[in-house]
Amino acid sequence: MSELDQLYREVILDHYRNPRGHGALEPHDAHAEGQNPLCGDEVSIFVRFADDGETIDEIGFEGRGCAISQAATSMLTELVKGRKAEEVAVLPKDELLEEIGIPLTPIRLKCAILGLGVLKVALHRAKGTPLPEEWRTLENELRLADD
Amino acid sequence: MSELDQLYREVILDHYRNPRGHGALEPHDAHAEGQNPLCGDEVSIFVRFADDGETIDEIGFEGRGCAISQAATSMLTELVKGRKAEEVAVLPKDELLEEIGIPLTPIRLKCAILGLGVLKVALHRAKGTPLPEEWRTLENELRLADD
Amino acid sequence: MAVTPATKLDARRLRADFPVFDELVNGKPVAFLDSAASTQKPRQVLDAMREFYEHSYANVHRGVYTLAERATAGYEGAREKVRAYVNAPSSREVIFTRGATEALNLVAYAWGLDNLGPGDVVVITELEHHSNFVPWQFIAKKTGAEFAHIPIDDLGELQLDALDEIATRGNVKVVANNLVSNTLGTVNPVEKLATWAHEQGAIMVVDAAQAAPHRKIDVQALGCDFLAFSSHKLCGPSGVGALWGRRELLEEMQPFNFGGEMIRSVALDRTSWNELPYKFEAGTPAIAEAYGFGVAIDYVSEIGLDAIEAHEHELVVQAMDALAEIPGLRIFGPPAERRTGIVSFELENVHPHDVAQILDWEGVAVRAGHHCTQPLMTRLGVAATTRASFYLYSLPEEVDRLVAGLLKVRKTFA
Amino acid sequence: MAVTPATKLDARRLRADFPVFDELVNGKPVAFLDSAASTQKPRQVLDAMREFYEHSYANVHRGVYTLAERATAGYEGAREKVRAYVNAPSSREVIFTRGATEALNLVAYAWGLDNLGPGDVVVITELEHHSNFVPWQFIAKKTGAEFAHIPIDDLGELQLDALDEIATRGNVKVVANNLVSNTLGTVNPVEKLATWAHEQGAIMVVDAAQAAPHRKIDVQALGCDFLAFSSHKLCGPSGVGALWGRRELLEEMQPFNFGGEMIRSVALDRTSWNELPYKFEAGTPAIAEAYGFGVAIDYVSEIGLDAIEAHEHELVVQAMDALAEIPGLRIFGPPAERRTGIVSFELENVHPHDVAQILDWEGVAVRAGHHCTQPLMTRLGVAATTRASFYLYSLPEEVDRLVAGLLKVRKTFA
Ligand SMILES: Cc1ncc(COP(=O)(O)O)c(C=O)c1O
Ligand SMILES: Cc1ncc(COP(=O)(O)O)c(C=O)c1O
Repeated sequence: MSELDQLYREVILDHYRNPRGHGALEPHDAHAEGQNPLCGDEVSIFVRFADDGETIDEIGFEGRGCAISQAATSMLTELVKGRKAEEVAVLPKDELLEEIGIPLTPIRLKCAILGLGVLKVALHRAKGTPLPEEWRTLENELRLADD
Repeated sequence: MSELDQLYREVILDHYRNPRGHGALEPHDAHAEGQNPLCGDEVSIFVRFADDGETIDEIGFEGRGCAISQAATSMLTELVKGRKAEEVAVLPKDELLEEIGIPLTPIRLKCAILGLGVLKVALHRAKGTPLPEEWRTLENELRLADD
Repeated sequence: MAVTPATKLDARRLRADFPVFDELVNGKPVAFLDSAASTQKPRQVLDAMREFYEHSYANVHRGVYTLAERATAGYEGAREKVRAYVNAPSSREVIFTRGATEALNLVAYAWGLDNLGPGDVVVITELEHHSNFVPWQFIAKKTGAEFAHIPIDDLGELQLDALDEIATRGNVKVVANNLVSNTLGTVNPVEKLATWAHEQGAIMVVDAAQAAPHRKIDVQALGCDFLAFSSHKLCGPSGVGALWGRRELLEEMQPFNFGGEMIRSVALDRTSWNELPYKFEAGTPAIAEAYGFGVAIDYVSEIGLDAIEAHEHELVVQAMDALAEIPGLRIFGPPAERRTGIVSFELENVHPHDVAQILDWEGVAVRAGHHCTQPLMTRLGVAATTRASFYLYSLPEEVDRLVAGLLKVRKTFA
Repeated sequence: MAVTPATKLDARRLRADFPVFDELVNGKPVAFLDSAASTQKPRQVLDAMREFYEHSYANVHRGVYTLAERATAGYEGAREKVRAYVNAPSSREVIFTRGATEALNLVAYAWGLDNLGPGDVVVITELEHHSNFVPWQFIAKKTGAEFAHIPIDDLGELQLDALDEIATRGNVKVVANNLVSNTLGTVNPVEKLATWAHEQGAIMVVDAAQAAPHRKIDVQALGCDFLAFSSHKLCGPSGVGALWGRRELLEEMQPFNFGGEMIRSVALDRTSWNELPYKFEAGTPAIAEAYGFGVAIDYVSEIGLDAIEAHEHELVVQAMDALAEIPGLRIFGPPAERRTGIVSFELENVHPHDVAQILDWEGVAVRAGHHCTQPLMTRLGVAATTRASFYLYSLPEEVDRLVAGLLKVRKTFA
């Protein structure tokens, strides 16, 4: 599996070591935290909107945990910056998984989508819209709603 | 298995249909009752000693249940009549089982030895001696001690 | 039953799947008429479990490595199969247990201990299996709730007239009933009971141990709140079964067993629970057995539950007709139209254990006893019955052998 | 360990018994170093279970016919094997459960609910597995008893000095401890604790899940009152385990689960319990699994527990020596002399799940996580560790592959 290995090193490790958008944003327009009890991964995400109140102008995160969870959250910040909150709130997880690019077993999948789940909770909370069913399940598993 | 079948019919059924020593004895010198919860078999045994206070002079039983339990108890009364209480109190169960003569699976074995267990309890009680360990276990299983 | 299955099952062909039928018992091929106690297992299930142990076995959950991922996928795949089998809304509502008994205890403890008290009424029926009777009797006593039963009539059918009176005794909080009686084969009016239970504000607990292997189950159509059944009565391995429960109820409940996998976090002073269904699956589960259970569900589903039901119905009609001809034989329970493939009977002046013993010498395996339904035995006025029960692999000539055997018993004891 | 086994085991030869070792994971033969979570199964066990299902399967107890007799004999034969394996006085004291977890819950519920109350103290240790921790925490809370723990030192060894203080807190009623820690491999001083427990008038509950597969167990020599372990960690099938309990205690206890087989008589108003051990085995048990458990006990016993212990000791010495050379790697727990074949460690700056993931790509299966010992993790100041664990089939070159894999992990994350 040396290709996979390669990818792990190159894509994931780069983001793991040099997370983009690292750090809390104060003040912020949207915020949420989440944990993956399995790995003990923790992610906290902060969003600031542009003047239109819709576009994600700045996004920052803090966290700790396995390389997958932290790297995926870092990649996520790149993926969503400049996009509309409405659009990101329903972003299919496959879009992020494609970006990550390595095959993930169900157990590691949860690490990978932790950040996305937290971001969705943050956006839906800020907009007062309900989290879609699929993520409500994850909300429980990943403790997305815990503050 | 037609030999077994034969035996079932001949030995067991004869005792089942025409139980020897059937009926309660009043007055009596020793008495006990027992049940086999498995088949719902019930046996109640009464003993009268000869003048020496040792020899089983008369023995009677009442009961209901499967053919094995009732026939075995009937055979038992024939086996022990005229013998000393002391001796019968330690009678090995194999002696009775030989008499019965058909192979018994563990589950039917309990039917077969119910009467013997009840008789032992009656004799030990009358003599004030403790029931041997092996039978104490059965005492529980077969509810020998219930009055 | 007005069921016309798409495809009739071919029991003779299916038997080839069951290695046990090559077995001779007392020199005769075994006529296994005790499937209500536990069924035999097809090669498909045994092969799949073996495969699983040889290529995909490890402890489930939390394992990052390949074997653990495979094992987890197999185990969770089985959960999805159980969900589909009973048409549950979500596989998170499916909990693996040792069997129906543990499933029912789980509900009695984890729901009952916190929701019952003096003034409340727990309602069971006179024909419950001990597994859906004694746990409720215990929890009712422990919590001070009243323990009431729905009586049956002489054919073994529930007397629903009694419900009004029962409702006057307090707050009815639980109604527990088997969908099919393991002793009489009666198909019970669970939908009606569920409606009544909900009118009372009670939960409806269904013991489907004898139903799930033999007829289509739809928990949503039944309208129940919990439903329990076992793998071993459904061509699957022993040691596993399932509880389905309504999510809202499961989420409110405390866990039953405590240990590995069912917690979210443990500290010396405080512990919080994992999400459903793991909250209720403490410790290493019956991993390969759950997997085998799933394969058994596939096996049975492929044959088709309508076909199984129709096949058993034919056999029970044949059996009841033939048994009715035997002098001194009394059949318990309702007519064939209102029962599954189960017939309990007594033969005048012969103890059921003697019946079963002599039948065994003829290679016919039936069960004798109270079938874990002592209150029902009391109601029927007997200590025990002899019971024959059928499954997808049962043949008409096995019924003939049963009848011939019984005639021999009669002759022996004449 | 000064054990000189009569015959040294030949792991390479034994591996031929385990079909899974023919398996390639990610193109490489699997180095299965997660036996503490669950072991692989030898052909002997799988063959025997298959045989059992094909020739001797039926529901156990009460059945009069031949298949039921065979099944019962197989099931009860396994009980006797468990008895002999732990040197229990009587097989009536051996109860089959789903595993160690259920066994410990049984004691916590069935003994604890009736014997604990305010003023009483339940004592566990800081290195308990959740299965011997959370049930006691729950029952202590439910009954108002105090929940106290014996702390450990930095090497993970119990600080028995704390006992005096604990004794001042109330009536010590239960002491519960694992004989071997599943995270650290520590062999705990259970005999001493049992003596102390009895001085306090308490019962001693031993979790032998990690001990029974790896070293000789003698419940009489340990002086304990209850002992629990699982089949699946001992070359046997999943879904079954055993509880041994002292007869006097078991006899006084109420049952835990209720249902078929565990009752003597049931009536609408009153129910009485069956004798030991059936009182505690409600419902259809894990029949074929218990039988397979017995065969696994035979398998392990024939190899010899002294030989197994010595073999694992060699591997753990090799592993600890090699791991100590890896920069940034920290091993938890006591020196090899005071542990079984388990090594937990952390690698600086690399999350254990990433370690396990990369090792899996090398075909090395290890476990990463809290190993169901969160209080211990808290004490060690980590969220998770990586754990390698050995069994009778483990090879020195698998330790080499672990070490090579870890060097690769370090390079990847450098
Ligand atoms: C020390 C210890 N106790 C208890 C258990 C629980 O065993 P099981 O999951 O088989 O019930 C385990 C295994 O996970 C263990 O390692
Ligand atoms: C109606 C009914 N309920 C419950 C059970 C208990 O099932 P198990 O013994 O598999 O737990 C049975 C089977 O014995 C049954 O027939």
